[in-house]
Amino acid sequence: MINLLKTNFNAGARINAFTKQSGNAGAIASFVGRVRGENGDVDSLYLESYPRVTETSIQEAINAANDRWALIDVLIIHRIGTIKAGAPIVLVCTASEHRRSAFAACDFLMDYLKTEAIFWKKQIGENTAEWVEPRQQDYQDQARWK
Amino acid sequence: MINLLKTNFNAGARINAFTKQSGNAGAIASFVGRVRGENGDVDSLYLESYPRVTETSIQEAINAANDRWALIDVLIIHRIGTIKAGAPIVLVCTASEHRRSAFAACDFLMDYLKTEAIFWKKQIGENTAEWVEPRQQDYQDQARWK
Amino acid sequence: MKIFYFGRLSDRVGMRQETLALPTNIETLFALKSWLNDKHDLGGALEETSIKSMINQNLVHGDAPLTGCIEIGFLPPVGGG
Amino acid sequence: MKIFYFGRLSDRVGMRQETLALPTNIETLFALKSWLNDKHDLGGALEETSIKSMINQNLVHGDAPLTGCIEIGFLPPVGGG
Repeated sequence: MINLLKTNFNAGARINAFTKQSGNAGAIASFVGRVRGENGDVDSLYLESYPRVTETSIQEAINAANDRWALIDVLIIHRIGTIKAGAPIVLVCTASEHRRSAFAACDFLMDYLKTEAIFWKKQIGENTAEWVEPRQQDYQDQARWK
Repeated sequence: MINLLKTNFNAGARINAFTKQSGNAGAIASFVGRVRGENGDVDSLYLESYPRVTETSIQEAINAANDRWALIDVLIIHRIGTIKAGAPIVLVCTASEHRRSAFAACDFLMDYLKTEAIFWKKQIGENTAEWVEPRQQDYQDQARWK
Repeated sequence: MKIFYFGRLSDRVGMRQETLALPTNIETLFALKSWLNDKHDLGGALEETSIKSMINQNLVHGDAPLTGCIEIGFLPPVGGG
Repeated sequence: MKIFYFGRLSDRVGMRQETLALPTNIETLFALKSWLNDKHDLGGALEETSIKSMINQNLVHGDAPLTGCIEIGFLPPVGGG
């Protein structure tokens, strides 16, 4: 399931619901990404999506993960709009029978979200506001799966 | 922090508390392992530890993870005693600035817990009760880190 | 026709979307980009090679006719989530 | 002296722990194992090479004196969490 949300979400409650719903999965991997304040330089992020197009592209990444690993279920929650420093921006949960698949798919989907997912990101500080692009490290991480 | 618990725990609530407490970590990876019912063959697991010795050995694994990756915080919760099929048996949470370290350390610690941690495990079914040892796959996973 | 400007393009154009009736002589994507460039004084921002275009939410490579086009998106490089 | 039998050893011995006063002639780990083997009729279960021993919660390799020993643990291969 994919959820693009304009408001904060409760990561733990979502992970519990996902776990409950994923029946007999023995392994649930999850990742929570939070907006880093960068020592006070960043007050918030503004995240823009292209409605429907962004969801479709994320679904394609989920399909690719399903082709590659034996997954029981996948959940991606991503914030859009204004997200304050310290707040969760993304949650990826993957469920599988054994843990190797869940870990790999969660890692893979995060790399996708950080480089190819259709989001535009503005870092907003006290006196600054600039559109930012992925770090070099994000591209390197993503290249591991090719 | 290490918690060996004789009663069920709420994984989501623990992940939220961990996230809150890990201050400016941008990345929180977690893993929840549940007792698999194996299509009705397993009703519960009985897990035995060696009090203090088990905790000490897990702490050594956490120290090894801290030596290897830049981690902000680590939490390991592990059930002991009787755990019913479907219930969570383990939670590992790792927090770091960027996600690569959190993912790797979480994966590493799970491999440790599944092969070297000092637990004895009995699978209990309707008419059976047998002590079990790690799967071959668990040893292969663990060998990745040597 | 609905036109979306994403990310830094929205700052450049001064709006995130607009609905326009195109002059009849604007029949292709490249012609549209050039017309919008003049209209909004964009200094070639839409024509940068890093800008991707979607017609009716499908990615277009190179030029393309605008027949049947009801929505265009101009996408600068994505920023990651 | 406190003795712990873990995992399948506890089923074999029929208890998880016991507190024993050792005969004065039992001065080493190997002697203790042999004595417990006879006492509980274990068929060599404690002497299997896969069984690890901890004296005062420290792993012991091979034989070792029992001087100062207040706790012994016999550990079959761990089962994973």
